[in-house]
Amino acid sequence: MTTRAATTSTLFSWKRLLPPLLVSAVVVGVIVVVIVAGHHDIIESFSAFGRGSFGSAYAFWSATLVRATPLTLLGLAVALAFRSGVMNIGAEGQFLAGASAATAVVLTGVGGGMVLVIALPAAVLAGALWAAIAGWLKREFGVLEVISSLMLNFVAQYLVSYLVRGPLQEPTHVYPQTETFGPAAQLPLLISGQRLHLGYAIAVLLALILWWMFRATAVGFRLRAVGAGAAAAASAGQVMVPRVLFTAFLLSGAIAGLAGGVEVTGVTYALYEGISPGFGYTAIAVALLARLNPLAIIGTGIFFGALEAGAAAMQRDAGVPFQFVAVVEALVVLGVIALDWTRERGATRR
Amino acid sequence: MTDALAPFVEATVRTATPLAFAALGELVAERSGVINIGLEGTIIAGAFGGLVVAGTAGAGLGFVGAVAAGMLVAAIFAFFVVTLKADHIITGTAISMLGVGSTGTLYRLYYGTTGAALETPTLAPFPIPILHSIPWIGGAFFAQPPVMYLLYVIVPCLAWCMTRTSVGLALRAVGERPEAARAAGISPARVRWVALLFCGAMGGLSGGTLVLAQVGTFNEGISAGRGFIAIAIVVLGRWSAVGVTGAALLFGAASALQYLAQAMGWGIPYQFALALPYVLTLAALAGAGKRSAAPASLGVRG
Amino acid sequence: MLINAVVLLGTACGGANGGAKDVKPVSTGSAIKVALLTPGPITDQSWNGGAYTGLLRIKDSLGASVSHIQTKTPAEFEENFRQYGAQGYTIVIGHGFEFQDAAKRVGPEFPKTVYITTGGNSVGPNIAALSFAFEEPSYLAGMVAAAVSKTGTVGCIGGTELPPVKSSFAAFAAGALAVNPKIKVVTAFIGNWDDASAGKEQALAQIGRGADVIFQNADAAGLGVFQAAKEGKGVWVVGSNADQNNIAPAVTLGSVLIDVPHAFMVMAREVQGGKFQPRVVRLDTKSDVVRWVPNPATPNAIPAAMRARVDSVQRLMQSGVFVMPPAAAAATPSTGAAK
Amino acid sequence: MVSARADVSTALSLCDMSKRFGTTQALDGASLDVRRGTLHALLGENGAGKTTLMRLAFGMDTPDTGTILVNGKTCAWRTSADALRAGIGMVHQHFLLVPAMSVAENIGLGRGGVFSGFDPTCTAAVVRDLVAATGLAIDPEARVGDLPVGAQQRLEILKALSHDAQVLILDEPTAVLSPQETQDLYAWLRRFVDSGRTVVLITHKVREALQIADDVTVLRRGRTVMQVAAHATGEAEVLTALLGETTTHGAPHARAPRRTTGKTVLAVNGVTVRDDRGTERLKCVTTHVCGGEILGVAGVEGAGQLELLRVMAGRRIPDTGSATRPARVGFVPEDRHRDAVIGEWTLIENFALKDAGRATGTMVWDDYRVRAELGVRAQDVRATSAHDRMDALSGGNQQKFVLARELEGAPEAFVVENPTRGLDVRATEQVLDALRAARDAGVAVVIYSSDLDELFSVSDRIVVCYDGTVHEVPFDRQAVGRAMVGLS
Repeated sequence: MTTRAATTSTLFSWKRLLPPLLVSAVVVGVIVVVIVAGHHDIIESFSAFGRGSFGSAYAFWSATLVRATPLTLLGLAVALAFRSGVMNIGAEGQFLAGASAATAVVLTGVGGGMVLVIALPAAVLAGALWAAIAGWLKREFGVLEVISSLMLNFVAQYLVSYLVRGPLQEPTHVYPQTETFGPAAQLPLLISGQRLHLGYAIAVLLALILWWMFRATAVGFRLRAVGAGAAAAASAGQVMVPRVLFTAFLLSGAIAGLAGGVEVTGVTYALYEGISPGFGYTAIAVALLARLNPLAIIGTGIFFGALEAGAAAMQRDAGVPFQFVAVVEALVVLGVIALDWTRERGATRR
Repeated sequence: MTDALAPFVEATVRTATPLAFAALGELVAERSGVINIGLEGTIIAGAFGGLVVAGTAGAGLGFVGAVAAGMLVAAIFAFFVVTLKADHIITGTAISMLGVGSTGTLYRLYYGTTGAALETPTLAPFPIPILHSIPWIGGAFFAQPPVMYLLYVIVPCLAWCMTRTSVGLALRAVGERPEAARAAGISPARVRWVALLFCGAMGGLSGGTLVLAQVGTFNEGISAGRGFIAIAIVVLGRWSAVGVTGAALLFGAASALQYLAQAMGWGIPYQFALALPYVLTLAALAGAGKRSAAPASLGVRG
Repeated sequence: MLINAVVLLGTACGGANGGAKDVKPVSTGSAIKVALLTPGPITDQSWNGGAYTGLLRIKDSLGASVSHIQTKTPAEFEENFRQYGAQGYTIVIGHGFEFQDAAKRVGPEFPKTVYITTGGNSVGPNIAALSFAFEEPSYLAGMVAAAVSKTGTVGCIGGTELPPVKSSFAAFAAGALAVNPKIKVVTAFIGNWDDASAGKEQALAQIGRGADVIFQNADAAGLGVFQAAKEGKGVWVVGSNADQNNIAPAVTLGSVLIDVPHAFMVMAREVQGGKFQPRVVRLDTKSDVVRWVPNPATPNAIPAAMRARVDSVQRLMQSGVFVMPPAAAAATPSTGAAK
Repeated sequence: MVSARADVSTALSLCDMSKRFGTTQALDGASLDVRRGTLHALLGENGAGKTTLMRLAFGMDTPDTGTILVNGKTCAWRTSADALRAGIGMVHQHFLLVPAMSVAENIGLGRGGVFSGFDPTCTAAVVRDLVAATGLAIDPEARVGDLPVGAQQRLEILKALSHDAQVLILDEPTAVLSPQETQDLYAWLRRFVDSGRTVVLITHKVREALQIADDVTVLRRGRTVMQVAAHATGEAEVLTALLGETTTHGAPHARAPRRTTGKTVLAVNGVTVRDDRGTERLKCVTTHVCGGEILGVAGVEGAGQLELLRVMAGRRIPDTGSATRPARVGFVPEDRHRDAVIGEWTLIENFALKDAGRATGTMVWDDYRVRAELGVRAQDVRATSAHDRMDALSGGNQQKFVLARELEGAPEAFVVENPTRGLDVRATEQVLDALRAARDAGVAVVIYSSDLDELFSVSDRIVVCYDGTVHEVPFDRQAVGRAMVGLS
């Protein structure tokens, strides 16, 4: 028995290494082909990618992690929803709602030096309320949340566009943006000389909290039960499933709203139209690649942050166009899906 | 009022046409149980494929190019979602990115970074005798580029196929309960492949219509979110071919109303007007009531 | 300040024919590095495309090493401004007023790099803003439009409601009203800069409303406006940003042009020559950076009398004595004094 | 290797079939020979490989090794369509129907060429002909999701017959049927066989199998351990083959005198329950259960018994009327996979599931682990550890686990729906013993079972549900049978 186990495990490592290598080779191969076809320097492109993502302390702390912050928070929002059986793909809209609310609070000037203590909870509340629309539509009318939350993303986008030209516009009423926040409304930086702000610490802390919540608390267990088997939870556990689903919507929206609040108070210091390049959609990939595990989302958040930071460096230093970067991101995601598949197949074959 | 009505109806139909193509494709995909969020990538690939082929072979063959390009992108999606049993939403997001990115990259490779203004051949409107002179709606429905008339063939065919043919039956069974279909000797994977390729063809047609029958040129963001709107339309149309066409027209009407509102200077902030279609969908969804018509296995992996 | 800018520009322009060799020794010795950030794709043949052409001209004429990045969000603006600063770029151009917050924030951290935003009014020791007097040629376009319009209704179609677009539309309306006090001007925004089909539909809606001259400023989405005019009868388009007269030559009256490459060259030479002065650089008809370019393919579309009248107003602008009507001036961001 | 007996008179022959799923060797060289024109019973415990063997015969899985012969000819199926074409039909235990489609559409599924027209009215006519020819009554236009289970099963049989099946395989067909429906089905199967066609019947029920089958094959652990004519063997012999040991199964339990505590524990008063469409499923029902008794509830499918049990268990709030329940009620639902356990969770988590609705604060997992382990031991659940995933357990062990969970903490009342459905002989006995033990401990037990024998073997008192009403009946088979079909 032991000998057999030993031989299989040695065979195994080969078998286990081969598919990832193949998939990586294919992804890298396609990328190389496209770079060459576009007459860009391959070595320069790849080294720019490395420099821009992990190549220096600045690249890591100020580029990769700053980008990872909203992706991590939104990834957690998506993961919480998905694990609870709620297909909330409206994190984008909830993010915008949170960003708008935080901005509105900051601009009223309440709270003085403690304005963040009001602004961030306002963002949380706004995100939860925006999600509650989809949650309410599901509970009352059985509307598929995939669709309603997607629709609400577009509504939120136009709402922000209106706000920055209307009620929240900067005082001269010229530019479609708000006034820049004062220092009291700016999240403290974590490392001097770097742009990394408190928001990332909040994200990591929240990941730990969610991990603990799902693992150890009754609320987390209830959410998990409804996500894994709503009928069993209702029958065996006498769980009020509609109420739990609604709660999941609220919590997910709250986290996404927080992400919006963190982005305006930690990075942009003002509300703009187009403040999100689709963070909410990328976050779906962040969450799913982490298999909805909050701790793993810290990792996938960094991965996607690095991908975007590295890709920006490829644009800057190697002249590889923006559109190509989208191709690279798509290929990497597809590559990871393929890897996942080889791993799953390996698992069932055993 | 009547002189404003005809242009309004025409704008409605024109806006609805590419949406209807894409949504009918999505309808078939969703009926087979696959939610294709990558539709946006399919549309833009179709638009680009149409541009490339039409440039050398004319607008008519351009549509063939559009359909082929749409199907190519759909095939990648199908490979991951059906063959590798990957998650629909994550794959769809990646495919959207891939479509938008690769068309932008290829556009630059083909036509240069600052290439001259591109003008592609377009299909001229082909008024159908007699019918096109019906007051108010004749121009909108019967004096369009011929590709639009394809809808008059596809919609009834699709409606008939889904209820009255063994293929349609198989399609619905796979979307509702794949294991039942398998027991009846139908391969769910094969049905989904075919459904997704059809979806790709229709998405390609949608992009081709934009470029070759409406705008006459290509730009990198020309699909402008139509893939996502099409998904909403399928839901609004309650997963039936006729319903989806109606919903596409409703969306077209909402957009046309928005154009009209701005042209008439009605003084509504234009963001509200632009958000109107989405709010309308949400309202209509709420009004549709509890009993959902969604295929039971929609979005389920494998 | 403004006069100062014009004088400086004059010198810079005067030196343009001297070639790069004359200027180079004055600079730090090595070739300059210039970076450009655009908010949209450089294939739009309009705002972004013009900027990229400008960047390439700096590369070719001054032997500069150049870099371009397309950015989407304010967070990215700031991040890339920083990265370019850290890499020792001589000039970093953010192509749009929306880059000014990023410039204000990053500028002080990299004093050796000059940050220029095209649009806006932010100035710092190493920050300048290019302010295009886009209203001037827009005003001329409005005059022409009013003269050409048979219906008495003209339209404006923009991408989203941005300050330069709004001020340009206001000037266009003022020009039209100056010629025909009863003219109606309808304005619409598409909501994005990409959806050419929606651009076409907006145009068709305006045409249905009676507009027969449409001034478009919607980048890629504006291509749809040209298509609508081609299909319509007796409908004219006025292009913007780049010379768009060849997009649809038969239906284009002319273009309201920003010679972005020229403007970029002016600034690059100034920095290379060590003569940079922080300020809002007003680039107007007088400096020949913005101008009304009638379409050579349709010379007879504009009545001869109007052509003459436009020429005379343009001359007033060139000599710097033209005064914009107050309604149009109020909507102009760059006339607000530099901070 | 071809079986010597595989000749032309053998309708279906499976030789030396092996199939492995992951680490499980589901079949290990099993064989089966079915003579034409006979009813062949395939017996075996849960997990013996009966269903797997038949899925191979029907082309739903491909065997690792082995040969399939139909009418003496070797066949290899790519899909079940090939098997259907060769005249083999199968009725699955878990129906493979599309609930959202009509009866006619379900029958039309997978038929005809790729683009051949499918005309629902035409198929409806075909279905009516089939109904007339077979005597299996069903409305062709009804939506399948709205049909009662018995009708769905008739549809499954019709589906197979519509392909002109010569060999009909039925997997546990009577598990969901009422006694009357079961008798009707057996009678029908007999007529079907007498018309020269062939039936393979997968079942747990040894006695029934010996009564109606011509031949019997017994599988144990993926191998054929017995293949014999039904008249040539007896119950004890089959059971020995089945279990691999001698057993006392089947001996009637000595009925102890009723010894209720006399205290009413569970009661419903004037309870009415309506379904989603407003139809009354229970009509002003009043009944009660005392501590220390087992109340058996009988009824044909859809007579209101499930609604009654759910109201008693507190899983359903009545539209009118009231229910008196103790604080603790254990509940074992009929559909275990859907309503009782979560397959990908561990036993510990599944144990904690019972508290999911009321737990607050943090979950004390050590506590749940201890309780799960105790429960596992109490009900003899075969698991390597409480950290096992639920779906690694066999159906019988899953059910015993659910019993353990619901009986934990001394509930005053215990409500169970079809608790032995799909379980093998041994597991069935263990489950019923657990119910008796609970009753003996003073618990008020309510059981609904579609198996009347089972109901009589455990109950102290029986009520019958008929069309939403509840009737007290004498403890008598005939009386109960008559009440179930509405005769008083």
